[in-house]
Order: sequence, then C-alpha cells, then structure tokens
Amino acid sequence: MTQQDGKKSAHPSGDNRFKLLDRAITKHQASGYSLIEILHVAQGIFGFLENDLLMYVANALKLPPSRVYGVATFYHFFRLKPQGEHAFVVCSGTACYVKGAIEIQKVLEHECGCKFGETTKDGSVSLITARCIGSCGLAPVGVLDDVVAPKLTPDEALRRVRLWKEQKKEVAA
Amino acid sequence: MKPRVATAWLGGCSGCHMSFLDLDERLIDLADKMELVYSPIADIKKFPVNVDVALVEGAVTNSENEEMAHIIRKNTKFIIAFGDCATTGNVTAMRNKFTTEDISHRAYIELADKNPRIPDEYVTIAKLLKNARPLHEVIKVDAWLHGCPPTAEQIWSAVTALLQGQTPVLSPAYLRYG
Amino acid sequence: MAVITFTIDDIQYSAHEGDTVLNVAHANNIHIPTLCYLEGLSPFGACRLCMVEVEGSPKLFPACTTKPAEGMIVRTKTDRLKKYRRMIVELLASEGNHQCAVCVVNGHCELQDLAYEVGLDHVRFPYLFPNKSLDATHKEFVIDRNRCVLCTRCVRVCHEVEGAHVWDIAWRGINCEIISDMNQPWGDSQLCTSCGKCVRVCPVGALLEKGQTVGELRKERSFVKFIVNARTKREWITNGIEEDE
Amino acid sequence: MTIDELRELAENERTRQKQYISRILYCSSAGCLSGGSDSVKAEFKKAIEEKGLGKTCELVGTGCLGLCGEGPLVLVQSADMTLYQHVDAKTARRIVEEHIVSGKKVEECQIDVNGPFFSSQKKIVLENMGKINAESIEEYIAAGGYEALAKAVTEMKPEELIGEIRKAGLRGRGGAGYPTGLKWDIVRKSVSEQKYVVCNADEGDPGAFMDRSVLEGDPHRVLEGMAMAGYAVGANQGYVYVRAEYPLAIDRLKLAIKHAEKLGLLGNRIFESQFSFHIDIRIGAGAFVCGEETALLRSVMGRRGRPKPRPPYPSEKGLWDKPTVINNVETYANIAPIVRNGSAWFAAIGTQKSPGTKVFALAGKINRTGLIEVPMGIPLRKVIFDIGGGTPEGSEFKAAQTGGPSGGCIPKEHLDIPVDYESLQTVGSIMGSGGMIVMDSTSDMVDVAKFFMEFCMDESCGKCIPCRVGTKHIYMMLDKVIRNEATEEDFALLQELCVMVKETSLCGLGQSAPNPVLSTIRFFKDEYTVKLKRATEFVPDEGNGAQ
Repeated sequence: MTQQDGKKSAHPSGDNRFKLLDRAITKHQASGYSLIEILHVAQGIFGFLENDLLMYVANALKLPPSRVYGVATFYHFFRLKPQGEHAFVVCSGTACYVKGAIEIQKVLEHECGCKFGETTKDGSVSLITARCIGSCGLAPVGVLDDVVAPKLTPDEALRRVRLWKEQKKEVAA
Repeated sequence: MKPRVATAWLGGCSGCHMSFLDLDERLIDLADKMELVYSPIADIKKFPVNVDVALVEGAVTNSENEEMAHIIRKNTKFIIAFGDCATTGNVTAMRNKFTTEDISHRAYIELADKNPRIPDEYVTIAKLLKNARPLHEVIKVDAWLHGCPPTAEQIWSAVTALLQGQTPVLSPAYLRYG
Repeated sequence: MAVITFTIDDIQYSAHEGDTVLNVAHANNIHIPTLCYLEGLSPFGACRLCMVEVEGSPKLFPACTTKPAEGMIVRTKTDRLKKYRRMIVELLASEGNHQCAVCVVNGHCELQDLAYEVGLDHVRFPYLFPNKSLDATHKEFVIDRNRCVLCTRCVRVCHEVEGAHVWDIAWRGINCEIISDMNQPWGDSQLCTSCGKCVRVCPVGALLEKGQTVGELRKERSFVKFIVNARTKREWITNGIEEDE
Repeated sequence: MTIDELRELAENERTRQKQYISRILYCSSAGCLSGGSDSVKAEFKKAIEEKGLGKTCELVGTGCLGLCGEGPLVLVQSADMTLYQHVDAKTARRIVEEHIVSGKKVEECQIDVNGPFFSSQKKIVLENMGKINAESIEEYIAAGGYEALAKAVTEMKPEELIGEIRKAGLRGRGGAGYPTGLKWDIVRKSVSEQKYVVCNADEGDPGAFMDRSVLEGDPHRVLEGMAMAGYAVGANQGYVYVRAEYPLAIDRLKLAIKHAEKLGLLGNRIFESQFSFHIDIRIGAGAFVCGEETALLRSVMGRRGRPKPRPPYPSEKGLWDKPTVINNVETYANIAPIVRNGSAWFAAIGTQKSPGTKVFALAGKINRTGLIEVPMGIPLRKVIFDIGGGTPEGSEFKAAQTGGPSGGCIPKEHLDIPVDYESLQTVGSIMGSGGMIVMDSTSDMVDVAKFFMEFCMDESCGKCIPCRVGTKHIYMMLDKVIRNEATEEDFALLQELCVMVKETSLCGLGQSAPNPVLSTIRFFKDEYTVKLKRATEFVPDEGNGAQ
C-alpha cells in the first residue's frame, strides 16, 4: 500500500470491519480535515489504532503518514495499544484530587502491579486516569468499564478490582 | 599566608588535569604563589580543612564522588567546576541513557577478559548513582571553567585572578563548550 | 500598504507590507537571536528567543511574527529580554543531551552560539537526560532525537520546500518527538527523497550526515531562501536563467 | 416554519403539559445518572403504570437540578414544587404512592427549595433546568425557545442584534471576559464570502462541569445562540467542538440538532428569511490545550491542537483562514434571554463592568456541591458559606480555587471580594470557565500547586520552549520543595522561572500555567519556606576532613 496509488480498495486482509470504516470515510468525503472524526470511528471499530490501520486512514484521506501518526499521538483519547479486558478509570480532576483520588490510585497501582496508563501483565485490567469527567459533585469518581462509580473509597476500589480478578479465575476454571 | 589550593578528580577522564599540567613553566610561578594542599597529582590522602580554592574535575557519577563533593564543599571557600563534565555532565553523563545494572553488566561481564563478575558493594568499587550529574546539581559551585578540556590559557586566567584575591570573571572568549 | 516608520532600539526604520519586526531588524544589521526561524520557511513562533518589548504593552512579542505598526517603539535588548533569553537557552540545554565534545557540529552549532551569546556559564535547571531514539537506518543520514530542539525546521522544509512531508511531530509536551512516516525507521520511509534538506537546516547536530566526526559538519542554510525566492518570485527566470532545451 | 407556527407549537405543547396534574422531573444529567437515576426512572415508570396514573402524571428527564452531591434528585411539580434528594427505587415508589396518589410528601428525603442554596441564585443560563425535558424540542419551544431567533432573523438587522449584545455588556464566559458584541462586530465587518461560528464546548478545566450540564440539560439554548451569532456575523455554518469525555452531551446535542433541522429551525431559510445556518459537531479527543481558540480551530480541522501566534485573531483568520466567531457554551446560552428580555434587563443584573450571571461548579471540601448560577459581583463568602454551606464540620476553610489550572487560590482574608472578572484578577486568580474548588486545612498548598503543574505539564502541546520545558522544571522544583531538598536559591529560581514562563509562552495555557504556583506563593508562602533546606555553609577550621 503506498501513498501514491490513491485507490481506495478493501483492506487486503479481507477484514469486514474496514467496510464500516470506509462508510465513515465516504460520509466525510474522504476529507483530510475529518481525520480526528475518522480516528474516532476507527478506534470505535477496532478498539485501538494499529500502525497498519493508521496507514489505511492516511491513504484513504490522502494525508502524509507522519501527519496521521502525529495527530493520533497528540490526543489522549486515542490508543495505539490494545486495552485490558477491564478498564478502571480514576478521575484525576481537581475535585477528586481534593477528595483523595490519589490514595485510590496508590492502592490500585499496588494491587495491580502496574502504573496508571498501563495494563496488568495478564492483560486483565487497564488503569487509566481521566482529566475530570465532570462529575465533581460525586468526587472522588471512578469509571469501571464505562459505568460511573461515585464517591469511591480505596477499599471499594480494591473490592471491585478483586472482583474482576475472581471472575477471570472462575472463567479460567 | 599563601592561598591553599586543591584540585580534585571526580567522574572524568583526567583530561582537565592534563590541561592543567599544560601550564608548563607557569606551574613553577604558581608553586611560589600558592600551596597545593590536595590533588591527584600530589600524594595526599585526605582532603584538608580550610581550603581557599578547589578546582573540581568531572561529573558526580558514583557514591564516592558524591561524598567527596560534599567534603570539598564543606571545607572550601571557592569552588570551580573544572571542565565540561563538571559543568554539564558531558561525556560522563552519556551513560545516563542506560540503567546502572546494564552498565555494570557491560563493563564487568560482557567486556571482561577473565573472571566475569560484578563487584559487590563491600569491594572497593563505589556504587554508581542513577545519573551522572554536573557538580552544581550536587553542591553549590562558585565559578565554571568550560571546555573539554579547558585550555591552559583559560585555566591560567582563572587561577591568576584567584591568586590575586579576585573572583575570576571569565572573558566571553573563554566561554566555549566542547 | 504604504511605507510605515517605526523605531527599533531608538533608531527609526521603515517597513513595507509583509515585513516583520525581525526581517526589518535583520536587514538593518540589528541582531535578534532566533532558533526556529529560518529565512525561506514559514514562521513558527515557538522558540520565543526573538521576543521583543513594545512600548505601551506589558506583553512581549515574537519579532518573527509581529508586524511593525506606525510609530511602534520596539526594544530588543532590555535586561528583562536578556534574562529570559538566557533562561530559554538554559531550558533547551537541559532538555536534550548536548555533549558538545562529541558532536559533529561542535563549533558550528546554533545552540552553542546562542549559549555563548547569552553568557551561559552553567545551566541552573537539572539536566533531564532524555533517552530518546537514535535512528541510523537511512543510508546517508542519522537522526539523534536526544539532540533535537524541536524547532521543526526539518518538518517545514520537507513539507514546504521538498513537498514530501516525511517528518512530523508526534506526542506532546516534553515527550514531543520528530518522527518519519508512521514513526517507522527513516530508512524505511516511502516518502523520503533523501534530498538532505532537513539535515542542512537542522540548527544542531540532531540531523547529521553519516561518516562525519566531531566538529566536521558545517551546515549551509541559505539555500532555502534561494530556492523559495526562485519559486515564488521566479527570480531565476526573470534573470534569464532558462531551462536548457 | 414561521413565527406563528412556532407560537402555535408552543401553545399546543403547553396545553399538552396542562393535562397532567403532576409532573415528576428526575435529573437525567451525568451526575445523577451515575448515582443511579436510571433505575429510579424505571421504578417511577412502573409505579405510575401500576397505579394507572399515565394520564395525570408525567415522567420527565430534565437537566441538572443543581445539588449534584445529593443526587439522584427528583422534582415533583404539582400544586407546588417539591424537591427530593438521594432518591432510590424505594423512595421513587413511595413518592408515587404517597405524594402523587395521596398528596402526602415523603418528608425525610425532601429538600427545602427556598433554602439558601436556591434563594441566593439567579438563573438565566440554567433557567430551564428542572423545567423541561432535556430531549424535547417542543418543551424548549413551550418555554419560549427559538422565539429570540425568530425575532432576530425576522425583525432585526444583524447590526441591531449586535447592538443589543453590546448594550447588554455580555462578556465571554470562557474566562478571559472579552466583550462578545465587539467580537461579533469584528467578524461582521470583515469581508469574506464564508464565515464560521464555533462553539467551544471543550470544557477541559478539571473541576468544571458547567458546560456539560448545559449541553445535557438544555442543548437547544446553545444552538439558538449559535444561530443568532451566525445571523449577526453573516455565517452559515457552525461547529460545536465538544469533549469526547461527555458522551451524553454529545448524544443530546446530536438529537437536538436533528430535531431543530426537522422543524426548520436550523437549515436553509430559517423562518422563511434569507438566513441559512447549519451546525455540525466536532468531537475532541482529550487535549486541554484545545480550549485555546487557535488550537481548537486546528483541531476542528483535524490537526494537532497546537496554538498559533495571535494576531491574526480568529475573528480575522479562523477556520480555513475565514473570519470565525468563537465563544463558549455559556456565552451562547446567554444570547437568547438577552434578545428575548432586552439588553437593559440583562445589564441590570450583576455589576456594571460584568453584567449578568455566572455559572459555577462548586466542589471540593464543601457541604453542598453542585451547579450554581449567581449574579456577577456576589461576594465569594456568600457563594461558599450561604450557597455551599461552608466546609464540612470539623474542618476549616483554607482557600477557594477558581480558574482551574490557569487560576489561583483565594485565601480566607479575601473571602469578601466580589466575584467578577476584574476583582478575581486583583487577587491573582481568574474567573475562568467556572470551576470553584474549596480546600480545607487538609490540603497542602505546595502539593496543590504541584497537582496543577503536573496537569499543565501533561497538557502542554510542546510547541514553545517555555511551556514545554518550563512546566516540567517547575513541576520538578515543586517536587523538590515537597521532598525538603530545595534551597532558598532554588525557591528564588522557581519564582523567576514562573514569571518567565508566564511572560514568554505562546498561548494562554503556558501564560497562565504558573498562576497556581504564583498565587499559592503569594498567599501561603510559609508552606513553601518551612519545607526549604538550609544550604551547607563553609565553616573554616571546623571541617571534618575525613575521607
């Protein structure tokens, strides 16, 4: 696949998900200005943005690859690596900070053996910080697999993570 | 009383001291005007007290350097970071890209001629610090002599000023890294 | 736009449409330090070294993007500016691994020149000692990102003059890096024409030619201005330099 | 659609609402949703059906009811207004069975709607919160919605509309307080075939959720304001740039645009005039710097959100180098009420220099957290102690932080300053977009400064050196202070660096990043100095020359 050939064809892998992506690209008339919109769609479909996928977007939108990579890495929302099975987001906004979010982060890092921004070695949990999810009235707030957990405590956070781990063990058994 | 001068050698290649020796016959003049109380080129074991001027070569790269830097500071009125390693970390700090474990492994295992073994702490090898750092990040430094190494002229200009009791004001012409 | 007059460091100068404070200053041999600016490339306004004071405003203005206005009184060498310029150079020096003693551009480096200009006897901020990548996969050139000052001259010359857009900036903040294509090895770049313009415009030793040793690389940068002038003002054609049939 | 049709629609909707004896309005904003208002809704629905109240009692999902810390909140509208807090499924059933059916209020969950939290507020932007269904354009219209737009495009010339906004004295609610009418006038006067209107809904300040609440609870208000901006300046295309972190707001906006287009309130020839206006959504991707207008515009165009030097300002060269109006959510939300009620009405609220109201998100160590709207110039003390109920028992108020990472901490001794643009600046803070975080004695102010600096460091785009490297060093120096390793000299250098970053950075992010440090040094210097280390001194003849 080169930048110059300009043809938009189905992905050589035959992966049907690219059809969905193509639809979004067509909706935006393959405009380079819609790069961020397209990356949102691509991440929604594929879960994360692999180099191969970014190259596909670059070709479709006729943008230089380095521009696409630059945009994808500029924004926190875009992931270049796959996420764990579960995502534990702890809000790090000011209200949550004042109400002790850092304590929650500490116990989670200790429990999971990885830092925020990383995924546990077994790929089960990703620890993520969010820049204020805007639920400051309920601080400190966590988001566990897209479900908001208000007025979180370190103990409750631990309990929830351990629950995930047990579920995993049960599935394995 | 003649000013008491010390020179010290931390994490560097001793090139700055070589450059000092390049003062050649001017060293004889110097010997009359000052008392060299500590230096790697003199056989003195212990850093003395009440030193007027110390020229310190090299970056602070291991625990011994660090301790020495503090001893020098405690006992010296005026400290000159002597050369680029003491001023910026320079070549000594190029190892900061690697972990101390990797460096030790490279030095004592991979490159060993025989008996590859990482020396333990109780042996005479000082412990590497996480990063090699310029002198002023560890202790307060009063003046800087640049260059890798500083030229004999630069050294002469600084030392003569000091011996006349002046704080050396380095001419911009002597501000030269590398 | 009619000709306007304004003052730089107590002397009056005239400026025309499209002029900036910086090019008027340079045309009149007034030195204002710069780093990201390079004649021929679009102004970037990021290094903040060319900041000047304008009477009547507490704010500072980057000379490279500030247009002169009638009666404007510009000062380029106040104590405040000198202090800030020194700090900017200190920040730059602390950000990368700049070991002049082992650098190919030692003695011909714009960052070194700036350090001497601002009297940088030592850096008061702790060195960050980055551990970024060095890419020597290109057959002729090398990029050492630890020496990069992120002036983006390479990005701009590749996009604006060569038209290849191999380079761009990835990540953000202190983690910013210059990348080629999809952050892949430079040698694998499909877009790179190996023209070497990026190497020549790089103000420091981050982009270099292979096979050179300490202090050997001298960079000639005025070609950008010539190429851009030739293209936009068609100077070569008006001067009778026609293409050979 | 014509004005008459709009009025007819409003009348029909009002008639429809009147057939219900009571309306149960549950808060459907993100705050109460995360507290479980979904299951509350389900239980209400079930109970209403079971009791056969479908024809007399309407269940409505409404916008933020304010007291977010006490959610889920439910407002029951019958003969009077009753507000319930901490409503769960069980309480929901009781509300239906006791309050709706037998008229007996569930007292233990009731909050006094005339209490100080509510009585000290003045609602303009939030006027529809707790009144209308957030997802119904008809309810918005019944509450007077789109009347202002109709009036503007059919009765007013663009310059008259701008004149009204100027007379009202409305200033940008994004933080800097630039006069909105003036901005619009510049765009109107610039000659270009294409112009744009952009709404900054990239509410990036940690600790702020005003814009989110408005978009979730009353999205049409923002669309109406944008359409009027479009009419005023001669633009036919608008963009709302909204954070990806606000999925509910995005959904409600999308729905609102769809509804408005369907009724012809957006689209071609609005109110059968020559004016056409379309609005598209652009979703941000997590970059605080995109709140800076030049960065935001680049992001709308699919680029890295890196700011550009101003001038040229967006009003001259914005999106695709065309003249562009850019205002934030709250600013647009103020437009329709001004046009509806007249500039004199608006100018009479607040202070002379800062007319109108300001929405704040009150959070931190305070008894009543939530969303409030107060007249400009209200004393800070009143906001924190009357409305917010002060700090929790046993702790003492230490500082109020406004303006997020660009703002400052206001200490006890300045509690009586009026909350307006200029006054906040005199104490080293800024109005900002409206986050207000209260801190008590448990907060260490150096740590607070470090928290904000870490934020700015992570969010720096990396373009200009002072911000890219300077914020990193400020952060490291603060850490050094906290580790008790910094000297007096380091402390002096820290302050010098802060001023330098402030004065030389390219955009607002860098220029304001040192504010939290400078302001905590100004008011809480002791907390820094006690942490400093004494430098080793040279002591002649007493040195221990051991090696």
